[in-house]
Amino acid sequence: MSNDTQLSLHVPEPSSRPGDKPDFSHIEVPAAGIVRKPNIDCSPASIRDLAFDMIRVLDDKGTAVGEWAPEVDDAFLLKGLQVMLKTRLFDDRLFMSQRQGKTSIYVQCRGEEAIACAQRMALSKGDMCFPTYRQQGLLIAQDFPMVDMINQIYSNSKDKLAGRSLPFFYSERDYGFFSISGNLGTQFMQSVGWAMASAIKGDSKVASGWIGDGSTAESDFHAALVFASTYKPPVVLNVVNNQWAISTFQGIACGDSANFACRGHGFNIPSLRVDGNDFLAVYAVSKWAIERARKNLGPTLIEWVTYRAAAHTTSDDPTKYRPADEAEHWPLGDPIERLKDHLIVKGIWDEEQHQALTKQLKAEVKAAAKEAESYGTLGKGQLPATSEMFNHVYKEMPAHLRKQRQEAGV
Amino acid sequence: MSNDTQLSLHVPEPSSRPGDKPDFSHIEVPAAGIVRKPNIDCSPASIRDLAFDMIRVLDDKGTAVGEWAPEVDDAFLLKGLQVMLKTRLFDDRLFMSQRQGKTSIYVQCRGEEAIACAQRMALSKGDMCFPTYRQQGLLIAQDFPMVDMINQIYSNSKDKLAGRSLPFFYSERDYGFFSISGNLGTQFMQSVGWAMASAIKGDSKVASGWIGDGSTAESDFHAALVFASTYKPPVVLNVVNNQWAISTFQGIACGDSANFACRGHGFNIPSLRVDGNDFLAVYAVSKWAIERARKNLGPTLIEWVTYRAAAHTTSDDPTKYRPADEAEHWPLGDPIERLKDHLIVKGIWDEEQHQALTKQLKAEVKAAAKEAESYGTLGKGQLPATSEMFNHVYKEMPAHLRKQRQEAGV
Amino acid sequence: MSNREAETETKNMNMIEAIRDALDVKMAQDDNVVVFGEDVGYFGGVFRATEGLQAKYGKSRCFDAPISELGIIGAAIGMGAYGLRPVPEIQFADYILPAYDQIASEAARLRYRSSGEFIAPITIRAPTGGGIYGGQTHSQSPEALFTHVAGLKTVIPSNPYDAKGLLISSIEDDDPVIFLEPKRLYNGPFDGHHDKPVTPWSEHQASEVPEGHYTVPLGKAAIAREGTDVTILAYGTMVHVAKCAAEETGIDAEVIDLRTLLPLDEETIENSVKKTGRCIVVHEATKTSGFGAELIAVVQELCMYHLEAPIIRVTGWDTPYPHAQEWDYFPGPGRVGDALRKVMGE
Amino acid sequence: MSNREAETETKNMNMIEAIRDALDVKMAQDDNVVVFGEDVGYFGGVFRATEGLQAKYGKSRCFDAPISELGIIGAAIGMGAYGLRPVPEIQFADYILPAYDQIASEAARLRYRSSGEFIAPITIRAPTGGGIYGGQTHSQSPEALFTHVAGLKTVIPSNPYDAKGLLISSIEDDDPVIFLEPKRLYNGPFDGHHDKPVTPWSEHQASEVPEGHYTVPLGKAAIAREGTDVTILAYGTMVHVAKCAAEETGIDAEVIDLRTLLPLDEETIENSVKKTGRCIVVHEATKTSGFGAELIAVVQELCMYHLEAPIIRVTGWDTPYPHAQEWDYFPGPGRVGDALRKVMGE
Ligand SMILES: Cc1ncc(C[n+]2csc(CCOP(=O)(O)OP(=O)(O)O)c2C)c(N)n1
Ligand SMILES: Cc1ncc(C[n+]2csc(CCOP(=O)(O)OP(=O)(O)O)c2C)c(N)n1
Ligand SMILES: [Mg+2]
Ligand SMILES: [Mg+2]
Repeated sequence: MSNDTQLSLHVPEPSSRPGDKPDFSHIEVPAAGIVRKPNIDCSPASIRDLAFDMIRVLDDKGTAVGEWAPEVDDAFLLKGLQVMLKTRLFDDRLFMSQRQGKTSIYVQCRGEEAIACAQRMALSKGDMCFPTYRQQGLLIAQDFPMVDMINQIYSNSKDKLAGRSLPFFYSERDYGFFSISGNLGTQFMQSVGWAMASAIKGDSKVASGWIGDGSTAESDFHAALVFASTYKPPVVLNVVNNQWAISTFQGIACGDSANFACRGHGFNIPSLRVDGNDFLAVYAVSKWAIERARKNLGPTLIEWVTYRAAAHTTSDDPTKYRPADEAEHWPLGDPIERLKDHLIVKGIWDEEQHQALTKQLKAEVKAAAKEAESYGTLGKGQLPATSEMFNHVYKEMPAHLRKQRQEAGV
Repeated sequence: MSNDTQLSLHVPEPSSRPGDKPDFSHIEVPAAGIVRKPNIDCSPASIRDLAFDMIRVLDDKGTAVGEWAPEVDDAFLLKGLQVMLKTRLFDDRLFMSQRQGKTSIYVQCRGEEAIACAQRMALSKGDMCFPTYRQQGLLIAQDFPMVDMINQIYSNSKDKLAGRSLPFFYSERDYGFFSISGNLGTQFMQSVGWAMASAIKGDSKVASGWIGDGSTAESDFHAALVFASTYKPPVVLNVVNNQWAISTFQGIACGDSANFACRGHGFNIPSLRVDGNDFLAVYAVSKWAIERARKNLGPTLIEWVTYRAAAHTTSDDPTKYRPADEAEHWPLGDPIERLKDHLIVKGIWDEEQHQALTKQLKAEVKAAAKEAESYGTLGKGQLPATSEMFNHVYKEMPAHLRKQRQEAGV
Repeated sequence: MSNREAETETKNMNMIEAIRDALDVKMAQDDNVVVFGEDVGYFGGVFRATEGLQAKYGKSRCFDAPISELGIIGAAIGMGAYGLRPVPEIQFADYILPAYDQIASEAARLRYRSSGEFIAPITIRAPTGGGIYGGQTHSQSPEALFTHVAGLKTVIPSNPYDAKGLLISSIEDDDPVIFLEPKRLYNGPFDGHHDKPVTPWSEHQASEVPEGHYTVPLGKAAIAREGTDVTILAYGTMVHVAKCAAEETGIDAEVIDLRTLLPLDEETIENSVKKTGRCIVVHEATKTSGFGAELIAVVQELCMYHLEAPIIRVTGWDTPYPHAQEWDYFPGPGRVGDALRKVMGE
Repeated sequence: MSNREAETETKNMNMIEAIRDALDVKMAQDDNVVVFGEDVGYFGGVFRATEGLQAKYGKSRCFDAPISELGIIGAAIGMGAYGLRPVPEIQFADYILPAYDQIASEAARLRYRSSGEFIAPITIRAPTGGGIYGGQTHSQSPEALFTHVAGLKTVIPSNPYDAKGLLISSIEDDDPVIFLEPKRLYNGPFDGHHDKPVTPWSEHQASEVPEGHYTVPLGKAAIAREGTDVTILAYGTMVHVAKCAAEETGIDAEVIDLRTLLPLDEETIENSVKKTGRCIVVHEATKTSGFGAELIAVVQELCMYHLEAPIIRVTGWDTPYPHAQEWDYFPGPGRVGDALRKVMGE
């Protein structure tokens, strides 16, 4: 071993840090429309290349091009724009509310609106999503009452979860929205279990699992792929690669040369990599995967390439670890702007209408926030009962807990 | 959703069950020598096909063919044969010992001897293996004193582990053999940590991690690949696919169409699939991976295709879940027979010598077993002190444990 | 103590048979009940608890799982949220730890997090305890890791009758239940005398198990032996060890078989200790922060003024479970007897 | 109590600064000490405990890890076996559970399994406890899950001086140490009065932290407040709450800051309880099977005949940690005061 190389630890680094010029040259952006659309019953091996490509539908001019361009009507497109915009305005408002002390923490999904909104629009009633904390679009896309979301965020007297849960940890069974957990990744495996149940019962319902780029390192991600590849249940496995996990860039989770879509290759699961800021691409690919699932053809893994344009949460200051202007250099643009451009190109939308819609939605959000505020905010005004703390630990409260509740005097 | 398919759960099944005719038609056996040997600094992407191939050196006639055929001298080959044979005879003996009540449990590696023996012969002193319970060959290939192994298996008065550990859970630091844990998979991740340490210290030592096909489903397997792909430490990641995990066939761990080598593709880790019953292939591929590691080129994942010819452990009866004669139909033959044939074809070995060697090794094993027996067997004869139970829980025994030892009166 | 639906035929069963029968009864009755785990499908489990169930109910209701305890429990949670009643098996309780996060952070809190909108009505079966020369990784008793987690119930039967009745109750319960089966009891009421042949279950009255459906309620202890001198709190294998120690010492101990550790039957404990004035606690798990600590805390809270001597714990030592020294580690009738004498002031 | 090497200069530090300083001292002294975890590299950790260390010691001694707690601890065990002294950070103690198997089955038993041939000299740092509106997943106190595991040591400091000295001791210890940092104390000696501004550490004498190397030994409790009426056993944040309750009730409680839960300083506990004759136990974790149960068991074993009243536990309720009801869950000075009055018979 005399003439051995001296070993050294390789620690991947992002392309730029505060003070540097943002650099996304490592992200290749192929032209829209060039990636082929395989049949839903294709063999995973036959589409391995699609994990290294990037499916895109909207080109730079705002036109929808290529085989993946979905057939959708104008109303659908307008709806897509509306719910994405609403999601963003909702986030803006709640971010402010947190700053004003109305809640303890808030998480925005700025820049990622297309993914949750378009996938939800591709799902059917009865399907179940297992989201992370950054998929509020799944509710908003269904016109879920914003006031109920805000009641939960404010932990107020009308919070359905009675203040027990962290803000934005919604649970909405009737809207196919599984209870959010703060523990990263766990719900990804659960989505596979839910899909297995649907298959066991001979049902036709599909599960949709969600996980972030950083969280793919968690064990649950692996377990999900193992079970999905073995039992082939009807599940869509979504990896939202927004480039960052708090201060840690995506290269720490995936090494600096692989990507997240190709994780599926080790499991013979069809795997696609998609422009996550392209509403039409998200919708089309989601449709494809959901149809596969519904036809008993099994799971699909999808990496949505996007960018977390805001801070990780209201507790985070991203200028500490990435260039302050990085978002502006993100090569896939902004999902709302891109769909808006498409609508304008199609001649069914204009700036004026957009301003009007923005104004209207802002007013809706504001009204919801005001109403929620009237039911209380965190620790102020009307609050959920203290005794609620003891409820729902078990179906029936056992004796020891009753004693404790008594001791607490509530 | 009216005309939906009714979903159903896909549960993979092995090709044959007790009563059926054994069927290995799903295992394609390519001709020896046809798979190319890439440079050690090749890009993982450039050798993706090698995960679906099977590297083989020894052909049906016993000749070593192709680019992977290693340059080794006769003494080396004879040594290889000797240690594999010794491993098998050791197993035979200890299996009997267990039946005679000299220990509680024993695990054979019958049919898999080539993998541990040849890889150990490719490693250097100072390198560290993180084995499972089925790599006794790692010790025997280094002429580790068998009597010490048996002392441990018998939990007798000379057991270095003083009866604390299960039989065959050796720990031999000086022989690069990490303490075995009964918890599947955990040591795979630890091997990556050890390799990271070697890299952090600018050392030149390599780690070798081991895991079974069934255990790749465990979380530790994923963590190991994540950390290995991120930090690129000097580690060889061995998956021993012996087709079975107790009663569960390998298809439950990998789905019925993927394999274990290709798990590396999701991580951009060079991944090879190899005939694990071919001593020369195991040696050559191990060398290649070890050299890569030592040259700071990072991890390699290897799937060794083999067959667990014996029961899972002495507690297991495989005729309950697979055809009793399945082993005889295993298409990759027996590793000892194949190397023996090669030596005979080379003209450096014959049946007579083989008989003589067998006899001699049997005698050595017997002598070691007899000697060990004189130091006691499980619960009989000389035993490790009862008080040993309290040792090595901590570096220094804390007060509460001293009190307990006192209470135990030992 | 039992809720038998009617006077039914009984059948002599050992503990494994009783458990298998419980699964069979529930699978027949409710097609939302599914059973899976490592080697539980075709083979029927390494302890044979699920033997025959795949053949009877099909591969999508009883099947082999990949070796991922995390995945097994995570899948069960998802299935439970869908509406099934999964009964996953963990091959040995020692191997439940890779699933600990899914159990403690997820199953236990799902109802709380969602105001009961999603629940985890799962029963996790796992063989527990030592006495089979299983060493560090096939002998542990992790119950205290579960009793500390709000939202879980923890059950440990000590005989075939209870095993079946408690397992049926657990499966029917809408909350997640950790169902630990003392593997040393599978084949007989082992009393700790490892050097003597174990009595078969057939000679024990609790092996007369009713056919069909019946339940033993969760949260209710049983008095395994009435006595007046001292109360022994025990569960699982230790119930038999404690009874044996009482017989051997001639100390008239009342042996309480807790059966469910959480929710704990404080009433039965309180009544007994107030009657006897003395208490010892026996378990196989390591001592420090074991469930015995909780029992002592409860007893001193409820009965402090009735106690005539400090409560003594007889437990596994605070070491990993050793292989060769198994019977020095195992809290057998000798050690329990010593504690009895000590607490009696003898 | 401390082993300071010589009379050195002190510096005023809050708890995070003291922890960072301990890491800095050890990294400078021993290049086998490496620090890693989620966001600990460039950014310096979400609580900033590792700020500046990557710049100072380089990327191979302080680096970001993938979000795999299992991987982080598994890697640390491998590194420890190689000969390093890893100090991994788990971002919140709530998130340590995915690594529980590597900790309890592997790190804790490696020495035992190998007769000391391989060891796991790792110190796992994790912020613990509630009081920051962190809800179910940023508030938990999992210490009892570790004190039950033979082979682990568990440490919880309550002030900057101890935090630095105990962390240095932990890093130098050859056994695996779970080092839980009460996050509510990072910026001040929080006494439970959440509605009042917290006193900064600079006004507390334990914020005078010696520069350079010193140790506070593991396994030794401290008397945080001397008193004669009743003993309060506490650790972490609860030390300050307990002192506050003593002041507010006027009951002359002796507050013992355990500092190390395992090995436990039974001597200090015994002496105090024998002196006062009464005892209460306070912790933030859920009650059942919490570390308080073990403390009661130990006290009743050692001091039963000196006790004039049952020991009372003041703890988090047996529910998940709620968000909005945080201050009803948190065992504040009011509840501790009630318990003091009760145990005094008032
Ligand atoms: C098990 C666990 N470990 C750590 C954390 C702390 N944490 C919260 S969010 C986060 C980053 C997640 O990044 P990613 O998965 O990329 O999702 P994103 O926030 O970008 O949407 C971390 C480390 C956690 N919540 N759970
Ligand atoms: C964490 C864990 N789960 C389950 C087991 C029980 N178990 C022991 S060996 C085994 C099968 C392992 O199969 P494989 O990984 O293919 O290795 P092989 O035995 O074939 O060498 C199982 C399930 C265990 N030891 N550890
Ligand atoms: Mg991210
Ligand atoms: Mg195998």
